Amino acid sequence: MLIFEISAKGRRNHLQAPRNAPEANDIPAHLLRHKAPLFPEVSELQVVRHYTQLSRKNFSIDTQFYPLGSCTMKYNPRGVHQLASLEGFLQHHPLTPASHSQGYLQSAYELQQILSHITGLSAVSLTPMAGAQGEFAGVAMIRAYHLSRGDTARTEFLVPDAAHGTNPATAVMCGFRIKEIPTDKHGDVDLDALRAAVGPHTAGIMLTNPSTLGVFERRISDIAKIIHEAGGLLYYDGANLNAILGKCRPGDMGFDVMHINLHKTFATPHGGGGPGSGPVAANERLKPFLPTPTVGYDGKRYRWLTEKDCPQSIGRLSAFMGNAGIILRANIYARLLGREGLCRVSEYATLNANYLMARLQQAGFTLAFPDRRASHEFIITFKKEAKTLGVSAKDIAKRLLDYGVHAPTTYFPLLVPECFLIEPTETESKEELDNFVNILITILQEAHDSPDLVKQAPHLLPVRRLDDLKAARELDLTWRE
Amino acid sequence: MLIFEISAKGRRNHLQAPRNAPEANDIPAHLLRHKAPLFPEVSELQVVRHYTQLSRKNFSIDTQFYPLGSCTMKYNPRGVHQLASLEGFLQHHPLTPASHSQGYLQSAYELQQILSHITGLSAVSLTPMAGAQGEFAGVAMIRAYHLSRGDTARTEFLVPDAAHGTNPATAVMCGFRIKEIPTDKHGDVDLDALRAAVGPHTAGIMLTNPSTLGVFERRISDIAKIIHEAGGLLYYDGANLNAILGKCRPGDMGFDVMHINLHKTFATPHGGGGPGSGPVAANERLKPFLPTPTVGYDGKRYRWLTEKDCPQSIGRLSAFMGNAGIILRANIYARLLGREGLCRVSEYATLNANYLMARLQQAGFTLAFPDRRASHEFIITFKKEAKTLGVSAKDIAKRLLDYGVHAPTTYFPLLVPECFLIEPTETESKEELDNFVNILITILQEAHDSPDLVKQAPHLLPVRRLDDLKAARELDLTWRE
Amino acid sequence: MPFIPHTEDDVKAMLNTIGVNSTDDLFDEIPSGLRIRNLDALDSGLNEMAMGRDMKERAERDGGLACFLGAGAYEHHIPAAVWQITGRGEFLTAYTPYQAEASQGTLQLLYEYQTMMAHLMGLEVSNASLYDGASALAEAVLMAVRANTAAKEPRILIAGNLHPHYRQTIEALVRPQGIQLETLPYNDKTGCLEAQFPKIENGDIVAVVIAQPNFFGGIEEVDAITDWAHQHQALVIAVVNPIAMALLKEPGAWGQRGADIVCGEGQPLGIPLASGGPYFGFLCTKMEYVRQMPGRLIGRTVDQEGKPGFSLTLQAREQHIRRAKATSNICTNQGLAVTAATIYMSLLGASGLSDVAKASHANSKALCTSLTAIPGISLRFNSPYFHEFVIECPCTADALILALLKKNILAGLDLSVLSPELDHCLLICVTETKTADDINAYVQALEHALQHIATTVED
Amino acid sequence: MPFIPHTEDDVKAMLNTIGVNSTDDLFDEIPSGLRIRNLDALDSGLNEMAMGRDMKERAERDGGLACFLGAGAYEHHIPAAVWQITGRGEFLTAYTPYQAEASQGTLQLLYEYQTMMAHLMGLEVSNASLYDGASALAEAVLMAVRANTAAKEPRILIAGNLHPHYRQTIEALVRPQGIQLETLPYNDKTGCLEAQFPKIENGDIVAVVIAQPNFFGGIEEVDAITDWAHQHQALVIAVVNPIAMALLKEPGAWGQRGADIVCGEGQPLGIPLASGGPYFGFLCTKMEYVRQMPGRLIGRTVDQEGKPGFSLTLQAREQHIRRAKATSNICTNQGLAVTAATIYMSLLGASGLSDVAKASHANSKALCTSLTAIPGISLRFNSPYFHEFVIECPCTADALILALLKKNILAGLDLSVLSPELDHCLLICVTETKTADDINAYVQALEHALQHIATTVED
Ligand SMILES: Cc1ncc(COP(=O)(O)O)c(C=O)c1O
Ligand SMILES: Cc1ncc(COP(=O)(O)O)c(C=O)c1O
Repeated sequence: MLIFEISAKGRRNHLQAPRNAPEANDIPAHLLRHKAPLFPEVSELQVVRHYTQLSRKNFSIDTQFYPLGSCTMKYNPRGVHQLASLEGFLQHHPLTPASHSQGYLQSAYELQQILSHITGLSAVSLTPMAGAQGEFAGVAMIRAYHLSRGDTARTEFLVPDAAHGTNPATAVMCGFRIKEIPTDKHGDVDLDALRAAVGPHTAGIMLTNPSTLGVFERRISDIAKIIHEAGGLLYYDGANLNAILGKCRPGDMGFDVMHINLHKTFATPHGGGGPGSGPVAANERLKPFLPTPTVGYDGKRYRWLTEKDCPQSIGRLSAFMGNAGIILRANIYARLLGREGLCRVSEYATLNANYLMARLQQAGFTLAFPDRRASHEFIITFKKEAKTLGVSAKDIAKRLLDYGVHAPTTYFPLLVPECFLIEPTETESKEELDNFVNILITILQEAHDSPDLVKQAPHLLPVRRLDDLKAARELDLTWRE
Repeated sequence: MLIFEISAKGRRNHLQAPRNAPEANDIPAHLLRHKAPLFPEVSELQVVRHYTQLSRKNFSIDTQFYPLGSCTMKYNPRGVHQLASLEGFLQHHPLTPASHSQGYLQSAYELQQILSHITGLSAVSLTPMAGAQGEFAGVAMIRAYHLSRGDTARTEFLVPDAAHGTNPATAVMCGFRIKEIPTDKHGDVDLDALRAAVGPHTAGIMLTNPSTLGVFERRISDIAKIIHEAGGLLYYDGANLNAILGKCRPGDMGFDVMHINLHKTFATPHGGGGPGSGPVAANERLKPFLPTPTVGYDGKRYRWLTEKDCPQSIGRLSAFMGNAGIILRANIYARLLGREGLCRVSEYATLNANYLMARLQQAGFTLAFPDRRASHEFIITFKKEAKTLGVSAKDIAKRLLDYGVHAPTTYFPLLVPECFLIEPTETESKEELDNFVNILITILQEAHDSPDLVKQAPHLLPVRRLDDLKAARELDLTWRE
Repeated sequence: MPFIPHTEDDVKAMLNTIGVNSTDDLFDEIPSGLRIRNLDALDSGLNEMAMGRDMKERAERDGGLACFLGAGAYEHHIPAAVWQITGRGEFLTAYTPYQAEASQGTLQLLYEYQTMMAHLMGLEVSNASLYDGASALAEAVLMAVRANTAAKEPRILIAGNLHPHYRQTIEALVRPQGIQLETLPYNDKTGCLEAQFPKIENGDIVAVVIAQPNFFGGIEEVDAITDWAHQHQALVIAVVNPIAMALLKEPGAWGQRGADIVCGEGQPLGIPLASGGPYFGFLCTKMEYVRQMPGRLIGRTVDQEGKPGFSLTLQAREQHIRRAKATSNICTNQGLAVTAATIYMSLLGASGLSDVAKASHANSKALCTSLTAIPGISLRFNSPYFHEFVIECPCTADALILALLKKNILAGLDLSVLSPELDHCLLICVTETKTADDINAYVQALEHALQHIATTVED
Repeated sequence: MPFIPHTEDDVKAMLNTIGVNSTDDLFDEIPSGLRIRNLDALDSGLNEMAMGRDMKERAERDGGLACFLGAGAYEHHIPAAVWQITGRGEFLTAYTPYQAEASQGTLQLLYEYQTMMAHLMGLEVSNASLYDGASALAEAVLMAVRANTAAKEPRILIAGNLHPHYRQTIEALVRPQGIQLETLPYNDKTGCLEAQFPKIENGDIVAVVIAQPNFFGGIEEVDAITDWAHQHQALVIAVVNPIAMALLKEPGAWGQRGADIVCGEGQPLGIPLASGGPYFGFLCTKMEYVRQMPGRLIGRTVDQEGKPGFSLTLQAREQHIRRAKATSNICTNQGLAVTAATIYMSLLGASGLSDVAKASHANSKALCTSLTAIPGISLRFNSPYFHEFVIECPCTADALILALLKKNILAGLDLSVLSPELDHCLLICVTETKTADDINAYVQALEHALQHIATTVED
């Protein structure tokens, strides 16, 4: 039932509205609204009950194992949430003078320092609001860098075919043409193709390492050399940073600029779609171009640095200063873990992924890269099952839901057919992983014994499989009376 | 799965424990513990997931219609919960000097005043921790009153057979013998029997009005007269106060003392079993005997009144001053509603009950008291269905769960066979009531068409019907390795 | 209308169905002489926003003190997860789990609570909570009277160093049933019970009530007392701090046979101080006494398909079944606080709880050492203690408390509440929440206050 | 280990299954020259208790001001239910609803949000959120460029009284694609757009961007501007405050044909100020442009049994399907803030929202009237305004802000940020959260400050 369907004309919830609000007689009538918007008219209990019940139709980290590859669905600490929600932080207006913002500014500054250290890059701007905006910032900085040197010929960006969709989309938003670089059969970038692709038009390359294929790009230093020698710069998509915290650093690999997904590596909750936060980190060369504002510290007081302080900045990416609440959360998370805890993240995330990979391989599942180590994630493919049993990766994903675990990422990266990208994260226990293996084994058996059971899944969720075609063809995007 | 079953030896959640706690070398070894208690060893995510998942196995006001008679399961305002949970209130130690407790003391004092006004009784103590303790306080006060006058012969308490179980149990805890008073066929107290029962041994009577039969005791003034003339006092069980807020007052009816269930009438959440709060209100005669502490006000400052101020007090009922957080909540709730809102409570609670009763009667259900108005609740009986179809009130209750509504109170009061005591409360909408009627009609149809469906219910809950006999015979009260 | 969903049309339709003209008609069975028409002496309602302003001001007035006061309510760190989960609507707004199938969440949680609490106390059974520590003790006393069939008279011996409010509470709650409460004296030097026990005969005494730690924080020689009580066919009722039990010997292991009934205040296990409640009382016992227990008990059983499930059990002990013959009148208990405590104990684990106890104790040692180094300040009792101790000061404790309040420090409890002779005595508690800086601040504030008081006296 | 559940035995067993000796071996594909061994430049971790102390101190440093500052972020009363429900784990810790069947909660909520937002704006379609108001405007501009096939060149006319940060944001976000941004001037007396529009030819301009209210709180003559733009085949992009839309004419009703794209900052709808985020940007449009929309869209459909359900739709617009050809690179959006806003709108209802707008407006009138009665203070712009206005002072706005901060009042925004000539101008916002006392306190503090400044200048 929709909230509109439990609405009744004339029902009013006076407790939440101001009393006796006078009419706005001073505003000319032709500027006023004449018809109230169609909002539900519901009591507070109805609202609470409706949305509480709705929430129960979601899978979430707090209720399920959620091994969604590339998304780093780890435990979102409740303590972090509570402390970032302290009244003093919530009521703080973004344009409050710095004298009355030292608490927040200090937290932001510390996070800049932590991220700089973790990434091996010298400066950080926290303002991008998600990974994709961080990518935009980084690529726009590369663009600004070339232009600042009068180098206007660099109109192409290289993107491996395994890249996340945001990568090519971002480069296009920054005005670049895309050149796709193929992947070799071990999951590494095809170096010959790369060499063939670079040239005076090359503005740069966007790369994830470990890549979205779940493997570490071993020849990253060679790639950096090829790009740099061609006059291009390297952008690092930091969505997979969870894999390498304290093990190696993008700055050392030769990357010039990168973003970090705080809503992945730094355990901030994903909120059913967001918010995230995608701080961008740069080396000395690109530092002048960082988006504003950033936070400076003179040893005594923290303050905002804006366009005046950073004249070469690519500018401002949002009205205020990014998703401040997420930045606070990341600060708290990082300082709770500290240096030891941050190193443990990648260690146990990698342990979990490799263990799960080994167990699945032993159970007869097909790995996409059986000769490689898993990073914090890895890929299995149901190509064989799709062919022999007519059961697709999607079917198996849906059936997993019936067993109360969220499906891994399916059909991404696009180069591996019928694939699952599986990322268990460090916060899941061995028992949880073993349980997942057992479920997958059961489903595989079902796929043999009663394939329809799998193909018709899910059976136990609030809805059966949805008609996406109808959704797109007969667009129903808002409820009308 | 029990939390103990996801435990693993040696798992530690260091984030919540103090670091580097030194051994307590100064305490002699023979006074120390030698074996750690069997607690689960689980990660924070495991705890969060386990208890989040567990919570989802409950019905609750926030998720379901919950017409549990005598329990007043109405909306528990989220705003009240939030404001009572303000840091300043939570960190306030109960023994803090009054100078630093004015916020809480003022709130308690105000509530005393509000309750006094609503009940028509002159003084209030908030200390009882639930209805039953309020009953204890009231009956103990009556006892103290008689003793203070040297009247030691009053060893009997009268309790109508319709009374809640806490009433007789309380009177016994206060050292009285119980005389049960029967109910006449209209649901009123049998006055002849009452007259026959009173005498010089009568300490008092415990009465609920409206009674647990869902009807208003019309001859309450006669009853008061009979008791008072016999030298007894009247105790009012305020569990049903929701029915009469702003319509009539126990003090005016002739009651000398009463308790109020804040967790019912004042919308404080019931928490899966508590906490509640059962303030006791008394007239001038019994006021000196109120339990301590109470809150006094000299026009400038609030302060605790203790034994010193109230030498005749029955004393202290708990270590501190009652369920302070519930008292705060009741204060906030009462002041949100104000005089208008409090009157509306009984009005709409009664409207809902009478509407539901009328609809069910029209749909062919059997009312226990068809000639009476419903108070805020009413009784239907499935005596007929039990006989003709072999389907009991319990079966129907369980089947209701399958339809996603909580069952009404079953088999209480004990005098009406196969009964439902139904209390919709004022915060439920007409739509919700209509839905409930439709479900009951459906179930009645099922009881005719396929009685086993009903008798085997519930079918759609986390467990099927439980074996209570086994639970009692093969006691399993704690998990052992 | 706040919280009321009815539209005017609804009301009309509903009155129509009922067959009356107005809601007022629905109250026509109330004799007209008793009807009132309004509650106009009360204020009008506020909206949530205005109420928020008002309550925030009140909360601020009450907050902001560094708490060194214990005396039965203890400030400990509460993990954020505890109340975020406890506050979920499904826990918060459910009733007592009478409909077991629709309450498996609460029921399983309570079963887990019973398990942890029983293990913490070293006993076999725990109930699902009573109101608070003091009233739980009263119930324990009544239970002992029912359980100890060997006793001739309902006489109870109570440690003289029990929390005075606990003593008052049992007086109020058990006196009407004619139970005699007598005092077991404590030693003025140690603050602990006298090593010499009074002379009693077998069957003279129903039970002995011992507090561990006692009201002064002192640790009692529980083995000896327990064995002495048992030798005289008296039951042993232990009143304990549950955090202390992570460090001190658990009641089930006291003496040869262990304490028989254990109760206490559950607040330290994840419940905020909150002006004194809601907290919860716990009650544990040996299996042989389970049928004498008051309060709810949750049992594990199976459903009709053999799947494990949980339900209220031994309900025949309770008022809603047994009425006048019930073991107690308790009905509503403190379920939500128990929910929080269960999550707290799960998050801390046994080792975490023990770390809390040890850190609290170490902090109290640190403060005690610093304070007693101040000239004029001495430790009042020479016994081992747990996280709470008594100092004797050159001035009244009250004067010190007032002075430290000015520095936003809640210094402790003025023991003159207990007896006028103790008016120079201050009961101080330190938990793991206090840092070295906090402790230093206390010491300095106290030194400063003493100087000031000395000067004032000289003047 | 914080957040890591592994026991030593687990690790051993897992390494064994993998067939390596240590977790370090798992990183052996990283070239050794790139390996680092620690992060020792960082501090050690804190536990939650210590972190709580630290963050509470920080929060206190930042809190406690009475906020009269708006300028794009507005303090409104937020019902407690909003975040108590939004904070439920199932909303808080779910990912983007890719697996529709396991995400019906979030999906249905978003569909309800789309409905409410579209109705509030008077348009047919709303997406499921963008990052914030400013970046939403940039997306709106890019969308207009794709949608307006009549325009010859990507030229956009932008109201000069748009929030300067919005202007800066679109500069940064759309400039790389060669889009030209030009300014539509505003009148220095009214603060509103000039009544005389510039001369343009059909197809010269892709879109006109109008802010309602404008940055100064002024209310624009939107009908005339809209019709003028449409006459020249330009689209109209409205940047609006959603609370204002409960009172002011909705963009879908502007002029003859209504605005084409509406965007803005969703923060006023139940999202706390919180140092600037997370907020959310909303974006609505006419059905004809839906395929040019960036961001997630939720559609209602049916499952294989015909039961209604919800899923992400028109995904072919998005980067994860269309990659380089997507309508935007946006992936993660601001779902949780939208969850809060949806609950907020449901709780307030249309009439409640309109009451919020009216009460805010009346409060701002009250303050404005009192302030402009002070000698030396005048209203800078003479136009109707909504809940925010500009005063001109005899001293710099900065001096006043500093003076009022000492009284814990956040007085407003110093407009010298916009242009040096406005350095005596203060932008002030009053919402329904302020009482008559708050307003009086502001007036008195300002009077006092002016006197003080006058004296100081005299000295
Ligand atoms: C590899 C990769 N890159 C980039 C992104 C984009 O990040 P965001 O969703 O925060 O915009 C993601 C997130 O899904 C990702 O997995
Ligand atoms: C009529 C009646 N009296 C007394 C009580 C006892 O109140 P409490 O559960 O708060 O002890 C109840 C509660 O169930 C009740 O319904």
